[in-house]
Amino acid sequence: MADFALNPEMVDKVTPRLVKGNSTYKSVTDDVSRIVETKTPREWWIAFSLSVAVALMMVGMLAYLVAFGIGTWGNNSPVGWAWDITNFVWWIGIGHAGTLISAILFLFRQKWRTSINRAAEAMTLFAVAAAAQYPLFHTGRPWRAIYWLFPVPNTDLNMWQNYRSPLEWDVFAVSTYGTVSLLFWYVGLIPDLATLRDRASGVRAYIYGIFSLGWRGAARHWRHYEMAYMILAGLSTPLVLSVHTIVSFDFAVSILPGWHTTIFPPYFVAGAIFSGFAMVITLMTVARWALKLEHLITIKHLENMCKVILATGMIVGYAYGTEFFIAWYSGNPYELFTFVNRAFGPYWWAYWSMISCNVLVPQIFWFKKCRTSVPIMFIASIFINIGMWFERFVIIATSLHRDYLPGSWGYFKPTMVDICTFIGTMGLFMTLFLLFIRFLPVIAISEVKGVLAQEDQVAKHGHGAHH
Amino acid sequence: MPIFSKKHDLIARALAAFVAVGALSGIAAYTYFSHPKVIDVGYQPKQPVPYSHKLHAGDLGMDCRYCHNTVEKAAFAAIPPTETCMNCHAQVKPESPYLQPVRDSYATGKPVEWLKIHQLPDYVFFNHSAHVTAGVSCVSCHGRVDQMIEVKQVEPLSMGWCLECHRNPAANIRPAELVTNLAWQPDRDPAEIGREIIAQKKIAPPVNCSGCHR
Amino acid sequence: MSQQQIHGVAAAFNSPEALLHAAKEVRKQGFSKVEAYTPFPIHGIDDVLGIPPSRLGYFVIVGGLTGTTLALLLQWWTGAGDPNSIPAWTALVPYPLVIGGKPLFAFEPSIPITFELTVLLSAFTTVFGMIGLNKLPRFYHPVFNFKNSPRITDDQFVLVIENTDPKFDAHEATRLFQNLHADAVEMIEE
Amino acid sequence: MSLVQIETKALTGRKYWRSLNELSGTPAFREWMVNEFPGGAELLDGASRRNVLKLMAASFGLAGLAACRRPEGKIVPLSRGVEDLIPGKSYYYNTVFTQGGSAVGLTVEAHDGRPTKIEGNRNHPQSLGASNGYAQASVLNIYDPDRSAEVLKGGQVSSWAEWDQFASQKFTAGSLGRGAGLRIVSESVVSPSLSEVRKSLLAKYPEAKWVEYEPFSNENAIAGTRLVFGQPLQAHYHYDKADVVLSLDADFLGIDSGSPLSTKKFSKKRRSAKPEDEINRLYVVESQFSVTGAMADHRIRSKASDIDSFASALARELGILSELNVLGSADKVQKILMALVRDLKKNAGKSVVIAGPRQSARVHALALMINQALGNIGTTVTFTQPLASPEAKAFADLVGELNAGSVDTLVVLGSNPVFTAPVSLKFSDALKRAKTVVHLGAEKDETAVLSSWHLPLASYLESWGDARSVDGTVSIQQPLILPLNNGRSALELTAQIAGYKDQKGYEIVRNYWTSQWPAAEQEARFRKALHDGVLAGTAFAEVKVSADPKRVALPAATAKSTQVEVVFVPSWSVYDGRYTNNAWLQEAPDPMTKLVWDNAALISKATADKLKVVDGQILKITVGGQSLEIAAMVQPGQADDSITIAAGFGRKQIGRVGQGTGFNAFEIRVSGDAIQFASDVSNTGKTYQLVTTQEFHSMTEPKLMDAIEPKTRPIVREATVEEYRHHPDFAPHMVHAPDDSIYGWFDYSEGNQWGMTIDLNSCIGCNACIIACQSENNVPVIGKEEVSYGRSMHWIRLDRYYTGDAEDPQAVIQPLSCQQCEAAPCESVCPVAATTHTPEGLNDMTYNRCVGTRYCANNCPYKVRRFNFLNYHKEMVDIEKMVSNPNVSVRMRGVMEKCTYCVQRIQEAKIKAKVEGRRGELLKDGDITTACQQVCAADAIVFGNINDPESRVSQEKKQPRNYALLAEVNTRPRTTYLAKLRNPNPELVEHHG
Repeated sequence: MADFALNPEMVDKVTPRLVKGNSTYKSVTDDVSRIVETKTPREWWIAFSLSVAVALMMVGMLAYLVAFGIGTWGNNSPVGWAWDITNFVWWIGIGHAGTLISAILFLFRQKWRTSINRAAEAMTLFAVAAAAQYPLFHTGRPWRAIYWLFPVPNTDLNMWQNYRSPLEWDVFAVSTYGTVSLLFWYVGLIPDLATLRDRASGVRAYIYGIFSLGWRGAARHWRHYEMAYMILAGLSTPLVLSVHTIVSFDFAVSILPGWHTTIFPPYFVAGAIFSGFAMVITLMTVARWALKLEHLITIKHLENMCKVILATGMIVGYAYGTEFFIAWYSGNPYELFTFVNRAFGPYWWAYWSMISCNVLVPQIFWFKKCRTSVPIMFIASIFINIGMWFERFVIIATSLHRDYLPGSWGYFKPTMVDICTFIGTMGLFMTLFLLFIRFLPVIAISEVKGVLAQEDQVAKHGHGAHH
Repeated sequence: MPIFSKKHDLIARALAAFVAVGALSGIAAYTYFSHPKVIDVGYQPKQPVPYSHKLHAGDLGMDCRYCHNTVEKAAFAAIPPTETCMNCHAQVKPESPYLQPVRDSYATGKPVEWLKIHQLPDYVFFNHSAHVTAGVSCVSCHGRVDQMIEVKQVEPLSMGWCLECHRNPAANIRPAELVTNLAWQPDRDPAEIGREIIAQKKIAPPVNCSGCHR
Repeated sequence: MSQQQIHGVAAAFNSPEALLHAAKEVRKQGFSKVEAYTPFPIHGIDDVLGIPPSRLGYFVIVGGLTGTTLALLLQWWTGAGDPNSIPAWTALVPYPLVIGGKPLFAFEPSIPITFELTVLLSAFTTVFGMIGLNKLPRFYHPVFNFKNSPRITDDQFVLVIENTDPKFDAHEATRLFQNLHADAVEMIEE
Repeated sequence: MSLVQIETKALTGRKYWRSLNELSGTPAFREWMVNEFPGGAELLDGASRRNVLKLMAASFGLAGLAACRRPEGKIVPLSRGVEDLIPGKSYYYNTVFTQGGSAVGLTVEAHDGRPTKIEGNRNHPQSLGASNGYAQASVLNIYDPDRSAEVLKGGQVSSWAEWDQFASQKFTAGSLGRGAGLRIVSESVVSPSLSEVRKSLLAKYPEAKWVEYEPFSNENAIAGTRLVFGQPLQAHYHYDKADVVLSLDADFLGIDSGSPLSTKKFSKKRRSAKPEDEINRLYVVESQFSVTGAMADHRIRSKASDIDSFASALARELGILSELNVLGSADKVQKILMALVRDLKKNAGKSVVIAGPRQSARVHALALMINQALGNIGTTVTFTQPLASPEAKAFADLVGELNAGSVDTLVVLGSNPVFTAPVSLKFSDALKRAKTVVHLGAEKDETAVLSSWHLPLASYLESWGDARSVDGTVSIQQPLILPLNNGRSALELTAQIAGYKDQKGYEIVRNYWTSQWPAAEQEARFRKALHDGVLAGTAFAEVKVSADPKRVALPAATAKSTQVEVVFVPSWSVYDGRYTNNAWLQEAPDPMTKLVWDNAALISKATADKLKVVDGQILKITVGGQSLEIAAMVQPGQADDSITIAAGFGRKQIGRVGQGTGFNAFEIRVSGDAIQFASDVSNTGKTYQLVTTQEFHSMTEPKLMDAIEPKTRPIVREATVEEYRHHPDFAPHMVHAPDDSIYGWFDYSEGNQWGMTIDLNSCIGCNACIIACQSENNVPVIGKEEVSYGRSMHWIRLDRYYTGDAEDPQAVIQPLSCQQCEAAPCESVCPVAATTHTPEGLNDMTYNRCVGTRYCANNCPYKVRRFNFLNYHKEMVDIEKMVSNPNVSVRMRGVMEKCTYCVQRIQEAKIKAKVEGRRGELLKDGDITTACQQVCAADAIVFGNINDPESRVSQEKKQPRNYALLAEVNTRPRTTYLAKLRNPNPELVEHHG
């Protein structure tokens, strides 16, 4: 192989370089650190103020909710869950792409992940933070739920949790997921925090210094570090699959027609990846432009994500079809009615919004032109985000509003509090994300350098030249 | 020059240890101090009348049921009307200044406002008659009231504490006629006596939720 | 500067290849207490410096199994344990309650939480194990005295022959690094 | 006898809200809040805001440890003890409840001096232990914070002393002479002691007149007996002896029955213990869909004004009338008529034909003659002397006298004629011509505001009295509490006016009765009367009559009208307006329309199409020059060109609860007739929000897709008697129930095991169980707006489904409360174990553990769990809280609640058994009755120990038509249903294939 000493241009044609331009180690460090080190731009302040305002609206709405009760939302009997759990599942789903990119693609040695994994992991965390509002605040008495849901040893009550309940599984799954994602993200950040520390002075140096734990890049440290990173990736992979599986158990374990189905775990996981990648695209297309990181987050990265969206979108579409087929094929009349009712009942608009956004829109990614056009993929990703929200709403509300006994059927309409709380969670998410891009390296500097080193080797010695 | 000196490392470690120890002891303290055993046990408010249970129930040997007469019949162990006090105190110490509120109450018809010591939450439905007829003595929950000048709470009255006995009642079961004998000391193991009575009376305390919460 | 106050001799290189080359040379000279400081993990450096593979995995297995055991114990004990078998002060008195006509404990519904706790404890062991094995946090380290050390996290690849090496000789080490065309060579204080 | 006086002033301070619209503060902001945040506007209420702060402090604030100690509580014993009174224990007293001239004996439960729960008196012949919704809810009335509590003189606050002063001058021979200017208007007088006092009053003022007035009376029925038998009589129908019953517009199981007795008797004959049993057959001819119509085996939808023709045709076919059949051409009706004739003839002497109170005297006479012809008189139809006979004419005469200016003093006792009087009489104008108008009433109502004196009326639970039920049986009305509103009874006021020898209610009643007894027995007999709740031997003797049809002079039949008729009926919820401020009744959905907090103009689909009106649009109905704008509602089964309006809504002078509910039917009730004709009905195009508790009304799924045929779900399972005999287990076999578990089932073979059966064949859907449950279990009232979101809180609901033809359907009703599933889906999904199972098979709901995830409700296939979306109890006025049952936790916001088979009653019975030394023994039937079971006149609900093979519930569960609802979901419910049976006339059964 060494005979085919290829020049860099040739390499670029065969496998497009993941780091564009004349990047050096130094320039990678500079490009990424510069975002944090330069004076805060006015645009950031505007965006941040707006996000904080929206996040504060969420805080206000939640305070109002806690003060007066779930009745301030539109939930009713029979629709006991509505926007609350819809939003929860939606946000948790969005979180999945981050873990997927950082863990699964890491295990598959997909080097293209390095430019986006940091931001995607951050997105996971912030999405989980937004999602986590709901399991707590959707309860009628959150001030009790906050500690009665966890197995705290207690002598005054002698009470424990019911470990048969999927909601209790959820408590464990979501808190584990949040914790492990945070750890994973933090471990990845340590060397880069050290980079920022070494470039900073004064208080900033102390702060970055404390959080980088005194990282000094010793070979003996890298050895444990790489092992830890790989184990975390290995743990996160089944974890991320389990989280949405368990979220889907909230429905699948119930006896409600439309919920009680074995297809839910894979269907939910695929949907989560689908929506997560859509959100990564939404954020990254904006971020790479705003932060001038086009040479690090390249079209190649975006195109790969579009391919993942196309694939998972088709899995999701297939699941929609299977659900309908099984409802008919099973001969369960309640099940069949539920599905016919989804498509043609009072919530038909939600169902067809879901189908259009989730099944039809991703089909454009069959075309390379669409996969490589930033505006097109941005708009498509927004549609997919909307479609996936509708998917959860369709599953939750349409199954609940007409179940077994027609005498108990009802209809759900959201209130302003529902709507404002949801918008508020977006504010929370954006606030955290803006803080992230302002104070932390948005790209995994040391990892990109690792890739750069390998590409340099390729450039110097040709494919497979080293070793 | 390095950002942190050797001294910093020491400070950091000391700080970490301090925070860890502080957090742990904080949790421990909170767990301890928020427990009903600590919060409620020992509650001894000042009553409007300096009534001594020790004098009446202990020294004079009055039966609990002379005043708390509904304890075998009802959920609630009645606090006696002023009338009951005056049955004796019309003759006994009729001039005592301590009894002024009692005499006032009797004369005006306005009740004496006693402070409640043994308080259960509204969602707990405790029934005295069910316990007393089973042979659970007053002393099991209220302690040696016959030795208290002013009554105080001696047991936590927490759910865990209730359940302890509901699950394993033998130690607290005695012949029903002895329930008000607070000083009862059997010549053999009380739990053994309890077990015999349990078998004979078929005592099976509920441990399911609606046993107490309705 | 006496030998005792010296941590070692540091040299900075500008590429992983140069570092690897230098490390091989240093090892060839018989130095054993050698450490490399790099902006990213360098493939092959472990072999050159004679660093054994990480033992972290074993810790994680133990941590994970602890999670599994704890989860199963928690679910079995709190739901199906005998409340009379444990004193109240432990705060661990179980409360067996009939729920949905199902058995007090069954394996099937216990799987999700068992899995989650296994992962959670594994992850904790991994991260805190890594931090512990690396003896972090350590905010001060002699290598930070090296004037090129701030660039370790940027684009410099640093090799340090430590004072504790039986063959350590500051002058010889300095000369060796200079011969290897290091960008900078410096004796660093303890 | 001990009574507890409670200071009411202190208790009425806080605000009660029915709907959030009422919470008006700064108008613009508040309006925005209400529009933008439905369900949350109480944020602005001062009291609530304080609660928020408290709550915030409690939940988020880092309160010091000292603050963790529970708040200081006080024990306030009585100063002087009350003999035999054990604090905290419930006591039961017998008394009697009167409404619209019929009296029902009751047993009232009191807690520490507060009446809290009403039950029927088992000893009373009109009750036999059951009661109805009105009686159940009447206990709430005495805690109504808006109840009149002050003497008003010319609208200004006065006092009883001032009144007494006035009365002592006014009601003297010197002032009133022979009483020529004194007129008294009262409701039907069924109280013997009041009759006695009235007698003395009329003796003192011989020229005075006493007029009894009821907006809904049985005048026509009595007029019918007068026509046929020449004397006024009260008919009694013995449905328990009748195999065939024909109702001519008589809702005798529902609104037209003053007591539970007719339901008791009817259901006795309706009950089927085994497939061979014969059950009765019910034919109903009616205009609006009544609960009686829902029970019918054959229901004929007919304009109310056309029922005369039907009755005539029937009479002709039976050879009573020689007139021509004017029934007309409707083939279906003709066919049913002929089959009915044969059926009646076949069952001569074992049938009942009953006409409804809205029908004319002629229809009543025809019905009696038919009964006579069939030989029913004396067997299934008997007579006694009538009790009271309010006559519309007497009231009209009174208005004439008022207008003539000849009335000096008008005393109105306990009714509200300004609101209920026929509008053509212009009673409110006439009233003003009397010099002095004295009104004794429970509310500051429409009559009160026009009176010179308004005096607060003491409720029947607060005052002594007595009452005769329609069969003559006398009960003593025994108070449970001193008047909370400081009111007096009609009896006492009459005694005051009459200058009667006794002035206190107790003395009047006691002396009236004891004076008739030998001195030695007086005390004992009076005590016994109080204890039993009935005075033995006071029932009227049967009057044996027989009519000669030839000598009956029937009035001419009224010609059929093509005009749209308007039928006025008393409301299921508010009766004639007396319960308009009663939140329990307002929130109980109408059994057929499921409408809450409102009435509507009920019209058929065809009529709606003709008028181009849809549900919720406002119709303008003009009758005799008077018009009313009222929301329309399409009611399946309603006769075409017939509008039914429930009266009693739309009151203007009313408390907070009733404010703005519904439309006032009395505005167009021109005369006293129940059936009138509209000169014009038009759609105004305006709309109004009508709220129902049920949105979908068929067991058949809606057709959503052409390719898929909608299925009918096996929910209420029904068969004809014939089919039942061929397939006795048709009901359980309608679905395949798996009954399988991967774990094996839990063992419930030991000890008490609670279970329930609900006989769908007996249940008439009368709502009494809903209100009994509400009263027993402290179920909150949430208001129209909250119900409109679908947050109804009733623990037991009645699902009503229509089957068959969309315009002329049959209806089935299914009571649904927690089914206490052995494999409860709700339990396994609760993360905090707040809902668990007891060893006795109860599905416990531990409110204090609940964190409110609502997962249990989502996973409940029956959707019987109720969630406190807002703090429904917190906004109750303190005095209203007195109605609460102290044995049941009041649930806070954010907590799930549901039926528990009245677990407080189960526990009470178990503790009673323990105290009595019956530990470890199984409880038997009779030890425990649930509130819904106790109130049920049809005895449709049976609760008991299913481990006791002798118990009624075990017996019922052995019936082949016993089935578990949604057994296919494998929930193993403890509540099971007995399938409904219909007994159609074999001649009319259409055989398919």
